[in-house]
Amino acid sequence: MEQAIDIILLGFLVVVAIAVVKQRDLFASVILFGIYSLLSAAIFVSLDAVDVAFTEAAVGAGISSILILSTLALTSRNEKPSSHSVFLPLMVVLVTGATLVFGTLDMPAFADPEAPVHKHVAPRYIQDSYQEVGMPNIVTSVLASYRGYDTMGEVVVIFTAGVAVLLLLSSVRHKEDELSNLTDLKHHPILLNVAQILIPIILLFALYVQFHGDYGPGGGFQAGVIFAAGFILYAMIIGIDEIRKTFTPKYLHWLSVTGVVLYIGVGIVTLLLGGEFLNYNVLAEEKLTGQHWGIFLVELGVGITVTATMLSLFLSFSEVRRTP
Amino acid sequence: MILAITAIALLVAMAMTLLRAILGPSIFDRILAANAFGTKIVLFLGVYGFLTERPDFLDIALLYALINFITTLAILRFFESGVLFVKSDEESN
Amino acid sequence: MKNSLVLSALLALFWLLLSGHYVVFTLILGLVSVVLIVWLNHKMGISDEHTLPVSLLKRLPNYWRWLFVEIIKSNLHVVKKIWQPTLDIEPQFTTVSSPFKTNLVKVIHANSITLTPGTVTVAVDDHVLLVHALTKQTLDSLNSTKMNDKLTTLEKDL
Amino acid sequence: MWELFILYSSYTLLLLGSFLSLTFGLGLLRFPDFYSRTHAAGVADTLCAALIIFGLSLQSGFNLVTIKLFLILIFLWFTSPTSSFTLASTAYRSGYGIKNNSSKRAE
Repeated sequence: MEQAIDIILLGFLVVVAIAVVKQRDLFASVILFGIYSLLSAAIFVSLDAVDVAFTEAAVGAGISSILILSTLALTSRNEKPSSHSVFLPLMVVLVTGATLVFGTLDMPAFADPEAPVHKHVAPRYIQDSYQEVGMPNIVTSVLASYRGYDTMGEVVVIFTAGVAVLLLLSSVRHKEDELSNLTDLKHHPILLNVAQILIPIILLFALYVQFHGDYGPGGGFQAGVIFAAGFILYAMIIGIDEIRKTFTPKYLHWLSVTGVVLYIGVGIVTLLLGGEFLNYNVLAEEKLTGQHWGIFLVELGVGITVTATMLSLFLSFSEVRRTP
Repeated sequence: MILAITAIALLVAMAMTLLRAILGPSIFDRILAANAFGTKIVLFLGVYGFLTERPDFLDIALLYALINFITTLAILRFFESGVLFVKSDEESN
Repeated sequence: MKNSLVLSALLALFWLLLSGHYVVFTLILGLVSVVLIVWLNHKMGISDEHTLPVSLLKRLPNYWRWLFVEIIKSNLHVVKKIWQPTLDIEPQFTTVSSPFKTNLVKVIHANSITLTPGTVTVAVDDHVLLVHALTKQTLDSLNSTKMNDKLTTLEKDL
Repeated sequence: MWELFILYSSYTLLLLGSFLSLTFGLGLLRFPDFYSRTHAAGVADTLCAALIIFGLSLQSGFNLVTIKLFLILIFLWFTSPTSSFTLASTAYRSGYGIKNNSSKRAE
């Protein structure tokens, strides 16, 4: 039964993917891409990867379509017909694909318990993480404690990507009077009222996700995206200028640095206390308390950086005018 | 058993919605379909959670119910600003 | 001030219903979160006492009960139309008067019309809603004064 | 006896909900124009969602899961008419599908 559902969902995914590629109207592609993301979240759920599904849901429903739409507003709506022949790219894709498929022949069967990946560190995570880290949600233990280095890298990547996009956009920014203030939707009474009720709820939900990563799916990445989505809703309906009063660009940049510094700071403190970098055991007398605090602070850093980066991306996209 | 039937009915409805999203013809039909697809996914996640006896997936459904409409608003906003609708094509009549 | 208190209470309730982990640390985090959101709400002017007045909150359940029955009725109508072998619909635009003083009740009116299948609000003007109706019958149900009466009771001394 | 009653009620609600979701899909494909199709989507967003969620909550007993299910329904009923309205009004303002009268806007 579950396998049948997996296959059906994957089939949908293929259909949507083909439709996205075939579509010349980029706006329609964005819409179809939204469906693609909904489907991937459902597939992740059915594969039991609830944390990944949560991330996909938050990013897909809240941020990605909006950022793609913002980008689209800077370019043109229709895809230019390709002028060169499709033969060479097709061959490259076919050869690469064939190589990859050939590679899968050596891989162990799907869900094979004897596969090497299940023999390496996974048993330790599953059997010992509760004693060693004390979190019911193993994914959080792995993400924030065992593989804290990787996650730190990811946060730095998000930060760097944010900085890069801001730099790129600043070079096409126009003079102050030319800035297009995309209309805010304040004059729609329905939208205004519903948003006024929903924004506090969305923000609180984001904090719930941030602080319950220990128990269930959730954590800094998802929470940051949802928090940013709440503010983006605010910016779209109540106004960009209003949100700038609270979140000036400088303040946002400062916030996204704070998150990274908080993460690295935890690592430095553990070094000073005589442990290894990001070994939270030394943070408190009790080993598990130390782990708990370490993960809490690190996730908080992730959440702050993600929120600030996403929000400043959205705001700077809204400032740039389409080049005529 | 009944849960499985519900899940399959939702999948069939998703397939129909998908067809509408691909066929169009206008951009509004596609957005409508994408939106309805979101509702279907919310319900599907709920049913799937019960089918596999792990209802803690509900948080994801809750998240979709809360923020799936943000994209629609974004579309309206870009429409109001006139950036995305300047080039009207097949659906302009 | 009153608005902030009501909002804090609602948000705290929301947190408790979501959380399911009632240990000291999570409860403190919940408290901090609620305070943070209420502060942001105040600072950024997200919602005010007009967004969701307490007196309305008391009357809403009654209205919702009535609306739910309406939703079932109109659903049956649309479902019948969808399964009919020959498609028998007369889609058309029409206007409905919405003589309410407060924005909120006007919003509830517009959203109630959209929530009952067969009618969708298309535009909101000062005292008129533009509605798209699927059939003649849904059109008639729109023009009956029932919903307006209910909403007038809802709006009383708001 | 009571439990059996609850179980069968839940099954009935779920089956009705499944039927409505199929109805919605059919309506979405069958109706001739965009504005009519929004009515079909209304069926899925309101009664179909309610039936399925009521059916599920009967199975879970009364606990936090039930409350989360109801929260989902409340939020759906908040957001879905809003997005339907947004979409329909965007289409109307762009002049889409208003053939017979003079109010067509050339944009």
